[in-house]
Amino acid sequence: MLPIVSLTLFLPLLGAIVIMCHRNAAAEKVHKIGIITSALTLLGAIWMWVRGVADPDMAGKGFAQVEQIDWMPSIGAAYRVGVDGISLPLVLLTALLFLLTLIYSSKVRKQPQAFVVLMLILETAAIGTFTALDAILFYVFFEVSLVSMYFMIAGWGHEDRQRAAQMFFIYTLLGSLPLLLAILGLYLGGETHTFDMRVWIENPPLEGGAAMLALIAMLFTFAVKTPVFPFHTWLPAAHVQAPAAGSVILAGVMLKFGTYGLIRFALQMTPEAFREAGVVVLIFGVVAALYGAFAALAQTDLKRLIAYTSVNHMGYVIVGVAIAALTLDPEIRAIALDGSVLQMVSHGLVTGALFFLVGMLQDRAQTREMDQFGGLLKTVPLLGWSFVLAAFASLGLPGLAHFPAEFQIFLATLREEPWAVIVILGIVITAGLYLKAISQVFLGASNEKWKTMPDLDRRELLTLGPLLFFIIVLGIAPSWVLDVVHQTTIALAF
Amino acid sequence: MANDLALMLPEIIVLLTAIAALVAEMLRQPRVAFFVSITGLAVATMLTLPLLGEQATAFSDTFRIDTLSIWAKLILLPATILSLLLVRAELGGSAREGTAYVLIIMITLASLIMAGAGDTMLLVLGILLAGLGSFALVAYPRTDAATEAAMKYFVFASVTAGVMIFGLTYWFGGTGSTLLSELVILEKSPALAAIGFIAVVIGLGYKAALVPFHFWAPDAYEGAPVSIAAYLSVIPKVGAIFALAQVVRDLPVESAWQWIIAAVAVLSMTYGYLAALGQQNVVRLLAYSSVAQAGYFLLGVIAVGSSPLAFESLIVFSAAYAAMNLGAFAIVMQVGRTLEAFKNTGRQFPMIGVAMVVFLISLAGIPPLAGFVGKFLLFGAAMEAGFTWLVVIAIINSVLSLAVYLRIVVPMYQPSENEVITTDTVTIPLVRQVWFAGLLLTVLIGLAAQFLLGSIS
Amino acid sequence: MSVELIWALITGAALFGVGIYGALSQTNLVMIMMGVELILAGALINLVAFWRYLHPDVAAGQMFVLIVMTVMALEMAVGFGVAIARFRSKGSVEMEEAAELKE
Amino acid sequence: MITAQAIFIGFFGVAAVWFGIVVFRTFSMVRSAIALLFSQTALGAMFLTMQAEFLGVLQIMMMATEMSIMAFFMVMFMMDPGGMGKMEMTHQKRLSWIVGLVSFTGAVAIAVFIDWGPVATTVAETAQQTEALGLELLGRSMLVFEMAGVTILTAMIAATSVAIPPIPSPEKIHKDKV
Amino acid sequence: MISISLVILAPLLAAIVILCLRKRAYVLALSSAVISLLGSLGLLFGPGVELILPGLPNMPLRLVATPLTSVLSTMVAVVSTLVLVYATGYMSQDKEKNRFFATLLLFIAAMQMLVLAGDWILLLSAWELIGLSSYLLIGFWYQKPGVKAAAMRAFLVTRSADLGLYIAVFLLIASAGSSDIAATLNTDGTVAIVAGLFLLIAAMGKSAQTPLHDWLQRAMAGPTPVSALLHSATLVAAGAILLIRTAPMLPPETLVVIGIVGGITALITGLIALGESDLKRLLAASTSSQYGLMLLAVGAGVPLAALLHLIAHAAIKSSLFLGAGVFQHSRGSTALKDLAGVARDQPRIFIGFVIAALALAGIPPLSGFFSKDAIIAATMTSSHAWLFVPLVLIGTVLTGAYMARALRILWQGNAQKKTLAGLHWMSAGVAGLVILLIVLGALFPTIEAFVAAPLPGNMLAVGLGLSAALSGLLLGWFVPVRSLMGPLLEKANQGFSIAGGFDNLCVRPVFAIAHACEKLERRLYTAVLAVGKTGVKIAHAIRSSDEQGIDRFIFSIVHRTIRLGRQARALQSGLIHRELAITVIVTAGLFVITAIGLLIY
Repeated sequence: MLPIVSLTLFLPLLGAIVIMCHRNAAAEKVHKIGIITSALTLLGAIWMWVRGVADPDMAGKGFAQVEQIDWMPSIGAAYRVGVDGISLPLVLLTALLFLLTLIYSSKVRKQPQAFVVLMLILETAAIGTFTALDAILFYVFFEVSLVSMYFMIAGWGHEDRQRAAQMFFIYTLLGSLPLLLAILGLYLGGETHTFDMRVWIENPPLEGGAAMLALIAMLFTFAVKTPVFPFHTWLPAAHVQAPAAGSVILAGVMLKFGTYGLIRFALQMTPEAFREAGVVVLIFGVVAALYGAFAALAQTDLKRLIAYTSVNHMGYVIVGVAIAALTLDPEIRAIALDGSVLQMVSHGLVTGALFFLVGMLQDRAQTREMDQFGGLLKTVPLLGWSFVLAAFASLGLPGLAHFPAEFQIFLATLREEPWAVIVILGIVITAGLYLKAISQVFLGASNEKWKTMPDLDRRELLTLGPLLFFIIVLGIAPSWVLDVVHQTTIALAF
Repeated sequence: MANDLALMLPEIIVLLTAIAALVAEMLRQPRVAFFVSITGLAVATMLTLPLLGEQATAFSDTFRIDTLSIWAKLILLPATILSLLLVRAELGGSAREGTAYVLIIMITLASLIMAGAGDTMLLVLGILLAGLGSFALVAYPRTDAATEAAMKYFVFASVTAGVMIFGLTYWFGGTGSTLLSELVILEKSPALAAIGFIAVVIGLGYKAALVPFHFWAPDAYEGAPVSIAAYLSVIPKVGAIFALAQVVRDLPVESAWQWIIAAVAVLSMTYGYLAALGQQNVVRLLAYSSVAQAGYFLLGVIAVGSSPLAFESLIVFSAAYAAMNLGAFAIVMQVGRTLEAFKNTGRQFPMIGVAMVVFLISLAGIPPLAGFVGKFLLFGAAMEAGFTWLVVIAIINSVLSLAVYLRIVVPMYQPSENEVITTDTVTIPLVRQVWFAGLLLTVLIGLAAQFLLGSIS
Repeated sequence: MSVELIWALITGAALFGVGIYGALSQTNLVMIMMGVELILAGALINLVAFWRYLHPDVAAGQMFVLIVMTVMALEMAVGFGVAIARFRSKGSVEMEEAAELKE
Repeated sequence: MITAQAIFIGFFGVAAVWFGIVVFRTFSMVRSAIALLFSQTALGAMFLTMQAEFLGVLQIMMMATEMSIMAFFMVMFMMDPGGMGKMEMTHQKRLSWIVGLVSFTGAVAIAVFIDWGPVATTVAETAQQTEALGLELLGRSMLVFEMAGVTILTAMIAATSVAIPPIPSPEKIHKDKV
Repeated sequence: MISISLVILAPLLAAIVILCLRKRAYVLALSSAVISLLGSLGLLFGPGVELILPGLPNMPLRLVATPLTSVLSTMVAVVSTLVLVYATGYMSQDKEKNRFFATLLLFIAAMQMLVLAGDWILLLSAWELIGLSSYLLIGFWYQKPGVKAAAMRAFLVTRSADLGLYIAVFLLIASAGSSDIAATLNTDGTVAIVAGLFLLIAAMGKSAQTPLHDWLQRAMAGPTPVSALLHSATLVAAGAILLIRTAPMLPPETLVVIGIVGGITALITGLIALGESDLKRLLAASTSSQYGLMLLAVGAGVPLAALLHLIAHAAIKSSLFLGAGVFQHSRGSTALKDLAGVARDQPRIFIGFVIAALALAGIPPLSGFFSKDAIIAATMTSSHAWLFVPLVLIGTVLTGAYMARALRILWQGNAQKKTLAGLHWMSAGVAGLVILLIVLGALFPTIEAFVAAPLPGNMLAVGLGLSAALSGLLLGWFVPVRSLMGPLLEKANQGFSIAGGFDNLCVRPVFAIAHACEKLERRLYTAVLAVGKTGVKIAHAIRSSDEQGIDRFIFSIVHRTIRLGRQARALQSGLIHRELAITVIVTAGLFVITAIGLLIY
């Protein structure tokens, strides 16, 4: 058996090393290497997908495609990677988004080498975070992504980037250290001292007060990362200052670390404590979803608006996970988790597309203020219609990516905690804010200033096309992803 | 006796190396002294390898050949070699440069002796020996700053050593022995054990630059040549920390020694980073950072006896610390002592930039670098010993530390107003080798920590 | 309990106290060194008293005394070395004048 | 019960402490050095009283040499060789005084309140003591002894290297020429 | 199987092909509509089919062809085909007709999906998709002033009401454990009441029932075929269709509410229509009113009556709209005062318009007569007849009145001859629909038999209905509207908006919350800081950082830490005795800690 997971995981790193070795390569060449590497990575991810998550030894339970090498056996840490139905879709998403981002960024001429190297390192870190089955390994990748993102924002961001980068860094580092504490707690709590996440999932090592403390630490970490109100303020700042590529990765991939961690760590490793605290988390999720939607409605900056809708969408995921923690009915749990995972994937696709579009708009107009635009649908129809499509996907229109996910989350919510279904108000508010944005930017009379704005070029189409395609495909036939997810979620038992 | 000598062979080789270097210096052959030193230390390192796994004592229990002392050799001897390269690069060609080599090797010997001390007298002598050499090294340039630094260093050292010796007399009174292994007797009079232990903390704390015994450190590092500062911030510190671990091994828990260690750890971590936050001088900044890092070491010391991770964490972190701190100092040597000098270096010299960033984020404890693995183990050890609150404080300080280290990183990538290439930043071959080695080790210890861990247990 | 031991220990304590006072209050490097000498003298008397009245058959006690004496002598020696170097560069060994290195 | 030994200890102890105090109360370093010498000698006498003859003699001899060296240095570094100007050589006296007093009290408390266990009344003969010390030196404490030797060597190197006048480095000479 | 997929896929594929090819839009559109129509006819005459598609885990998507759904499907197909025929002419001059046809086809596909949906998820999807396509269609001329607001309004109102559908669907799935509509129809008890009420909310939104009727009139900003298709036969119909399909499950408690809502809507929107000064807006209000009547029928417990009226109304209102569209082309406006006499420009179209208007009013033998009859009869059988019957009758009178008024205004005035492009296409469309509305009445018994549901017959109802319709027509023709409505006219022109209507009740509060959130965002941590504002130092820290909100908090922590650092550095005085003193003092602290520790052990 080829170690596909590891190959996929380290391919980008290899590409980064290759680029670093070509010290004086031209920008085009550097970008070409980057794109080829990430394309190969995507192939690897697809191969992983084809192999599937059904582990013959475990009767569909647990993780498949596990690859393991001893790392620090004396403390029970090892290099362990593998996937299950929750992580595999995210890996695929990551690989796709990175490829597209690199294609989109192929115009970057400001230190292209460093940029591509950083992107590729980030890709390895992201895939690593999703595939790691060892807590230390997970933490390592988690933090590496943080550092690379810091340099990404600080190096290629907009006006006020240093401050935003610092903010991002302090916030998320402050957030991630409690996770370390929780990991240590889990490590020391278990009978056998190991960092194997599978063991922790199989037999949650902590119980009672200790489990609750560990859970609180983890919740804090993932709440900052996701982000949940009131820990979200780094997000708009970082997004507004980050380059388009950074925003796409940040929103499309890195926000998922929070919710993925929430499922993988909080839910699977301290299920009892999570059940006790579930209502609180649920309230946080509901508040985050509504708050994000309302806050987005009040924005005038297009990028900030999209950033805030991320708070909203990730709020739904939190709600889903909380419901999965609260419920005792495996069917509801499966529905809630299916919805949450699918929501992560679709959010990656949709928000990715939206950030790309805003980036393209900003490249053309050098502004993101919505009232500066108007009637762009006439001037740049392709860009405009792409935005409309992505926006409608984002507001949860059926037939587009978010609908099946949100549907399942809401359905599970109603079945478990009917009051929490007020979160559904969010979809109306997002509808309102997107329509407002569309009508301000794209509808109405054309603004003279932008008469000569060029429409999408080939590179941009190549970036957007696949995303829009998958947005529709996922909306019409979510089952090709959901089947994979469902295999895992239905087998969860705690 | 012969067996004892065999067990202490590395130390003996180190001593002989020093003497050979001294002879070469007396013959006015500093180059020879340098090469003799390097070779001798390398040989001593080689000769340590067969000892791995040995658990013994030499000379009637006065010296311990155990995990800590063997690994002290394996870490400190190569670190000394790297320091010697730095010293050669900075002081090479000056008068009496060979003396510096001799003193450095002697200090290393003292640190090794401390790390394996099984007897309070050896502890005293180790601190003294390390101190005596250090004053001379700090005063080496003979500038006002250097002599002032040496003088302060001396005053601090002699007072703390005096207090420590005075306190240790009570241990003798209580146990009737100078051996550390006899400290178990003090179970019945924990107050006596505690008093003696505070004295030890004062003595070793000064050597390891722990708050509140650290005041000499920033001044001494600033007054001394950078290479000497690099050396002093690593080798004697690790030796002293290991000595502390040797002491607490046999100390009864009732003496509340863990409380003292915890208090000092909190003070060191917090004060070190707080004070580092406002520094403009990179050497001072690193000095304070080394104060804080010493506090982190104590997380491992506190777990001695209650967690199997204690020794492992101490060893891994000291290896990591040696690599990254020497690397960072090497880069300071190359770039300059002020933050101003660091402006834009990241853009002009990408490799130096990358290396410095790696050292600094490793010092801050960000994975997957050496500093992370070390700190992770330290945290685990302290938590297993029941000091979760201490770990929480350490973690909060880690955030603070990041702000400290970012102070260097940020200007490195900030375009300076005048994009003049500072031509005086020339690559010095020896220094480059050192930071390159440091870089390699920092990354390798992070990724292949098992090599260390596996050999430790 | 023996009066001799107590008296000797009190003497040691007094010397220690005086030494600490000296080390903290003196402005001159050499005077500080004298304070340290007194601290160590206190340690010496403690050690000898402990040896004599508690562990007369432990030769290590006497050994420790020898070591402390060595420490005293060596610290003096190097202390004077440092003092000379300082004197050469600055012309004084006053501690108050040595405050160039600070924040 | 107060024995002759106790009286002697008390007497020499008071002397040692008194001279110790005098060290910091004179205004001349030479006088300070001499006071210190007396203090240390009183200490040596105490050793003799406590039947540690070898140590006592050693103490007196070593301190005599050491203090005379110190006196030389006094002359070298003194600002006011005669001590006539009554110049102030102290600072933060109040704090130092408190700290000194507290240290003293603490140490006395330790001496008084700690249960030191049974007291030995007799000790071995001087010759046997010395023999035992010799065996200790070359037996159990061999390593300590050797370390002390190494330390002395290092101290010599260190002291010499800081004390000898700085030689301008060859580079510097070269630079000066240019 | 094939026909059921043809019905939906044909328009969908055609839409995609049109978008890709960007030419021959109307050919493709028409042919796909015909194919779709054939498909639905196939369903109508073929056996019942159920197509199961993969969907969510354990919740597959289903398309079903039951008698009810295939009748509705046929209706949609027929109306849409004729509207497309009309649109071919209507849009012949528009540059963006590709987009128009594509969107329209998308809409048709979605509508067919809604009609044929056999499970809730698909129904919900279709429901929302027609919302989207109506948004796109209403906003088709997005550069015109007012259009984007209208489109937004339409989408937002319906989407808000859709929440009702979401919740109802969740409730039904949760209680039945399946997303199959047929399976959920067995629901009863409280769930059924609650779910029924939520379904009603959804239906009210889509069918523009009071108080959510406002958007429909504004939506007239779109092209006329759009109005004809969306706001008569399809989009608005969705609400009624939803209730008709779920009628078996609705408990009496819910039915009453439905009936009352329908009745009130019929009344209020009827009055609005009567007072309206714009032809298209009049028709739109009339649509609401007619759907109110349908809801009354559902509320009375005879969904079949509603179904019949739905079908009849589809044909009638489409032809009215299409006629209005021709008038609009002719005069370049839809305001009634501009349209005075337009009947004389387009006499043939006007004849069709008159027939349709009469049908709507309920004059035999046109289809509207039969369906309205059925509704009146239905309400008379209801246990709440005392409430429902008067409402229906008033609704019928109002219908007659506003149609008569419109006809009068169109007739009285001078002709302005003008040739219109694509008139024959438009006429064809109108003609088809008029023929349909004439013959439909005859088909009703067949439909009754096909759907296999009894319809209460009542001669009294026929009499009442007829007299109401006639009196309405007479009133409308002869009595000026001002004297007819009196003080109500003013209110009607404002759309009977209560307390500022939708804008004040919903939009403003939502934005207020949004701005409050934004403000909170900025204030939140200023407040947190204020709590901890213990001294001038911290206040200074706040002042010195000019950043707002939480960032300010973070940065003020940073500042405070740096200040602490500076203080820490100040300890490092460079004077060794001071430093030693600090050491001593801290060491004393260590002793204290040790003492405490010793005491504890």
